[in-house]
Amino acid sequence: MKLDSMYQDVILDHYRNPHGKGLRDGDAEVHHVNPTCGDEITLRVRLGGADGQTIEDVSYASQGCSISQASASVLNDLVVGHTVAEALATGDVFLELMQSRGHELDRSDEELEEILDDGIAFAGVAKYPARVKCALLSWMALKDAASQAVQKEQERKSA
Amino acid sequence: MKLDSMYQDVILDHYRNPHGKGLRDGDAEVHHVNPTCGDEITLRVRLGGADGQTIEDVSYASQGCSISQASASVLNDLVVGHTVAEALATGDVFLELMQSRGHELDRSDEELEEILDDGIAFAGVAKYPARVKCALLSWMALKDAASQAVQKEQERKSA
Amino acid sequence: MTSSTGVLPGLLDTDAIRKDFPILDREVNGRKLAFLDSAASSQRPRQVIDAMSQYYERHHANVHRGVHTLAEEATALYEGARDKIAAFINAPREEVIFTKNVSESINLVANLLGTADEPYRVGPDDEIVITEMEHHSNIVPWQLLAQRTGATLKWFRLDDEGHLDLSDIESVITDKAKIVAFSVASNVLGTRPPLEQIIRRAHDVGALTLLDAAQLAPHAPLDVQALGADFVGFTGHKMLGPTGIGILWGRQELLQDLPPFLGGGEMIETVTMEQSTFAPVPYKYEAGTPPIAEAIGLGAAVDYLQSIGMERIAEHEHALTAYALERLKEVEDLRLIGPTTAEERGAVLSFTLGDIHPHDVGQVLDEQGVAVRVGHHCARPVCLRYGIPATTRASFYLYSTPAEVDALVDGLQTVRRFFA
Amino acid sequence: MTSSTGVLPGLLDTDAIRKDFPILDREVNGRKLAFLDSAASSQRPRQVIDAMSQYYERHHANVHRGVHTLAEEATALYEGARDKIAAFINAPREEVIFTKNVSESINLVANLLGTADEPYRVGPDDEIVITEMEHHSNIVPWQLLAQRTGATLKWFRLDDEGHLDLSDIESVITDKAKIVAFSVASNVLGTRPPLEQIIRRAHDVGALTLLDAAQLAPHAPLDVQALGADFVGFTGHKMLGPTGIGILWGRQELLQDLPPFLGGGEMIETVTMEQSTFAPVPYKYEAGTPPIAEAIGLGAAVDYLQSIGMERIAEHEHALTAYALERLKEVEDLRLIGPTTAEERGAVLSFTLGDIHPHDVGQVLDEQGVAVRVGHHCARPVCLRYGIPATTRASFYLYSTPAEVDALVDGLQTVRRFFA
Ligand SMILES: Cc1ncc(COP(=O)(O)O)c(C=O)c1O
Ligand SMILES: Cc1ncc(COP(=O)(O)O)c(C=O)c1O
Repeated sequence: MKLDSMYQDVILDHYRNPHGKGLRDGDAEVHHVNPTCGDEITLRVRLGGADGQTIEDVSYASQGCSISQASASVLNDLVVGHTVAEALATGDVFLELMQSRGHELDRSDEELEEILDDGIAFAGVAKYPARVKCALLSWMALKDAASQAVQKEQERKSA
Repeated sequence: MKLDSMYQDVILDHYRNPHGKGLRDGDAEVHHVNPTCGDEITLRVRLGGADGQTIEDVSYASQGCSISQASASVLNDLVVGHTVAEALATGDVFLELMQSRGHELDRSDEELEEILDDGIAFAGVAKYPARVKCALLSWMALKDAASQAVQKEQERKSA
Repeated sequence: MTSSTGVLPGLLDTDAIRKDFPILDREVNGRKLAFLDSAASSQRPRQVIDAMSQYYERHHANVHRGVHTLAEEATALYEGARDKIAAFINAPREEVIFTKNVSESINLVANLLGTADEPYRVGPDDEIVITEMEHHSNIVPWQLLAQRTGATLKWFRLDDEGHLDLSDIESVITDKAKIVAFSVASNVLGTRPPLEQIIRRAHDVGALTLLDAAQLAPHAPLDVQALGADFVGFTGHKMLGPTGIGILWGRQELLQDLPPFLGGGEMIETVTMEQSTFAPVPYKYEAGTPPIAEAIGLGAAVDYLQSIGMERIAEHEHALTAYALERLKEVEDLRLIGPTTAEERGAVLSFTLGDIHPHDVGQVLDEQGVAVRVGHHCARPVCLRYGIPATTRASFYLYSTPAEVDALVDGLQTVRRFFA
Repeated sequence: MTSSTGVLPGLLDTDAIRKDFPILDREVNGRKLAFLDSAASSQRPRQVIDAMSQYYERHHANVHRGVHTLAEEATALYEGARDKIAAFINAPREEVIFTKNVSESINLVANLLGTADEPYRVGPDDEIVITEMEHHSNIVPWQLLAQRTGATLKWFRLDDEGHLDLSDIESVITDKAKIVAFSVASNVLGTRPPLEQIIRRAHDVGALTLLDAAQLAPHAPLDVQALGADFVGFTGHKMLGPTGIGILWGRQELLQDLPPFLGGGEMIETVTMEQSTFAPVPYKYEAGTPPIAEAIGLGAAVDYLQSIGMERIAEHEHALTAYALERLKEVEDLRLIGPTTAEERGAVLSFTLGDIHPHDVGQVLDEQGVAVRVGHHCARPVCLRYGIPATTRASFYLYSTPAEVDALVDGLQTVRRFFA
């Protein structure tokens, strides 16, 4: 069944057992909505580390389909413990994958797997334009929250 | 040529030598416009007679095509010297003719000719919907002006 | 009962009807298409598609201002379409205004009330009344009007069964109300509220009424004179017509009194640089080149609907809805949102399926050729009211069949297995 | 010179092109149709008609909110059309808004400026600048805005040759001006005003600019980025596309800052009964079900135009205009209104013929199969300016031929004889 390419077991697993779900303390909080379907996410980022540039936690409360839930869970796996710059770079690669519409990318599969880990399971979703937004919702929220958190950090420093 | 049914000699004659054209004194004046083509007419009605119900003069200044000019001229012939009620009745018959779209009317040709005189030359115009409005412009103006004049007359009486 | 082998009473001859709809022959994902999304937009019969193609191939020119043959033909076809639609809703032709969709029809009225003179003008002390059941297109225009004028927006609430709660009608519609706008058939719940009661109360307090008939006009007879409202709007693409066209019906005296909305060609009487005067209705509200081919297409759609008969269409959908309500009971964890009997609702069935998100339900159904809509259906307050993020919605029309209901039920069972 | 036996340089292969336009084969009153009324509305090639029919026969569903296959196909086609139109005018896709016609595009902007916040809001001390050459659709919306806000409407005048008189540009566009709106090609005179000079002055005083490109987009390359205006509007039915669709292009930052216009489905981000937030542009300005088939048709029209090439189309029309200007000189008592050389004008020729009223001219031409427009062409101030009640207008497009110009000239001679 063609569907299996979208609903890979990895995705269904993350959907059933989402990693890092729930709202915990954070340095910035954003609320994003997918107006097309009403999916929503509230997402918080907590920074730390020596230079205050490491993502120590991403916590979230969300409502949405399996794809958007699983994507938030994978995001949590991929970015916690990494610097903001690394996380955003990972997000860019994920965006590339999602916009590929199932076509070949410039990167090799190995490279993709190296960067996106479980995230490569979303390759099948890229063939369904209406679902791409579901997969990207948490990543858009992360980008927004991270940049707010970084800005606050800078303000704190320069204050 | 099919055109000859619209541009009958009678119509072209009235167009070239319009009867009663020019503005003279009147009891009421109206200005009507055909928004479709910009044809315009300023028309005045003067009432008189024993009961003040006879149309003594219809004078007008107008700008428009041969059909609207000829129609105003024929109108002048048909209504001056008649009572307002008679004039409006004639107008109704003319309207019937113009809305016939070239189909048979209930009235016989003789009856029509009796009532409309030169006006029956407009039968051919009825086949051209865009031109019907041209033919009716002066008649609409007459209806409006006559009712205003009658109203003034009544006000004058009851004052 | 597990399938529709027996014929249901009241059904139309869908075998014949479906031959007119080329798209219904399609396969999707290798399966026969079961199109259960007509409430979002219906399909078009060949007669409508052909009417528009023929217009473009033989008769097109801009309307009204021409004396040449094509211009006269185009004008006659366009105005002939207005006559057809006027007859369809039992209105004089002057009261039928062509818009681009019902959303524009509603916005048009909301805008007029913001710029009108007394007694129509909506001001800071006035109230605007809608309901919790409305489509966004009958909410947002009134929110914008309230914001711009300082008026207060009020609404009827929904009860747990999906009916409007009218118990407090006298405090919701007070003599401060200037306009009461509501849907005569909900696109999510299928609910058909008691029109007369609401219209009577509105008129008692001197408020105008606008009916959103987007979900009624395609499915049942609509007689605007009998309804007694002031404005009624509906939309072409939901009733076998093309996209790009909607209707606003309004009482002529009212439309004549109200100010213009969009300005431009077609809607004027005479223009100077200093000022303009406006054409009589309906033209006063039709600025610019109108949707000519679309009006002609909608005229053909109305011909088609009338050749079947609106009463017969309503019966057909009623039978299908009753059948579907029965069959959906077989699906475990399915929760229907809105009234539970076919008598109380239109042919629109919204539901949730356990905690499987509607997006996922819709995706797996699509894989089986079953097309349903998922989401909040542009009526998010309804979802908020029932504490659900979204629903799956199946909707029927004159071409829908019991076999398609069966395909839906089978599909839902597959969904449950898939996400078990 | 009395006929077009020699081929003019710059002409397109109209034999090939005309095969694509079914309507051009028509007879009218027993004569071959010479359709010289494209400025009012163009005809459509089979490619455009077919794109719409195929859409309805194979792919239709409502756009954006569906996960089912038809909804995805419809959305891809609709958004694909936006991409095509964006490329056609060299704009990012987010800046291309679908409206119902250019009249709506202009009204949309006029309405926004009435409800916007500073610095865009038009108030009682502000000025709105247009020209005497405008189509009613670029006059009336500004008159209405002026009335509603108390702002002052000003305009550039026409000189005797049909050019805008810009000698007093500094007193017409002062720093009170909030918006300067004008046509880049007149639909009566054919005049193409010096855009850069006007736009530069407007921007110097901080005013926004709106260009009415209804008569340019169909006929010549249009690069909105190069023009440097803030808004540009045009209309589908004049450029081989369907009725029921227009375009508003606007700078993204600007559109993001400005308030919404029509409210409803599609244009929202999230809705509660109390308040709503709005979708990003272009969706913020597309309330309700959009003109889906119409956008797809316009996309196909743009494909067609580009397959010929806008430069080549401009050349073709230029050659025809030059030829027609020469040939019309043969007609006694013919008075051309507007610029006298092909260099200074588009392919639109307005004229009077002695004191024969244009209605009569048009009627007698129609009898010979020649379709021209007569009247004030929705630009009555131009007629007032030149002291004429109306004009006869012949206009050309990519399918027009020298033989049709000849038919016009012959027809005009017949008109003169008829009313002699
Ligand atoms: C210069 C100009 N502006 C505006 C319009 C109005 O176009 P539409 O009627 O499609 O809105 C026209 C066409 O009639 C035009 O020629
Ligand atoms: C009840 C109701 N009102 C309004 C609308 C809006 O219709 P349109 O998008 O054609 O303006 C719809 C359809 O989506 C509807 O179902």
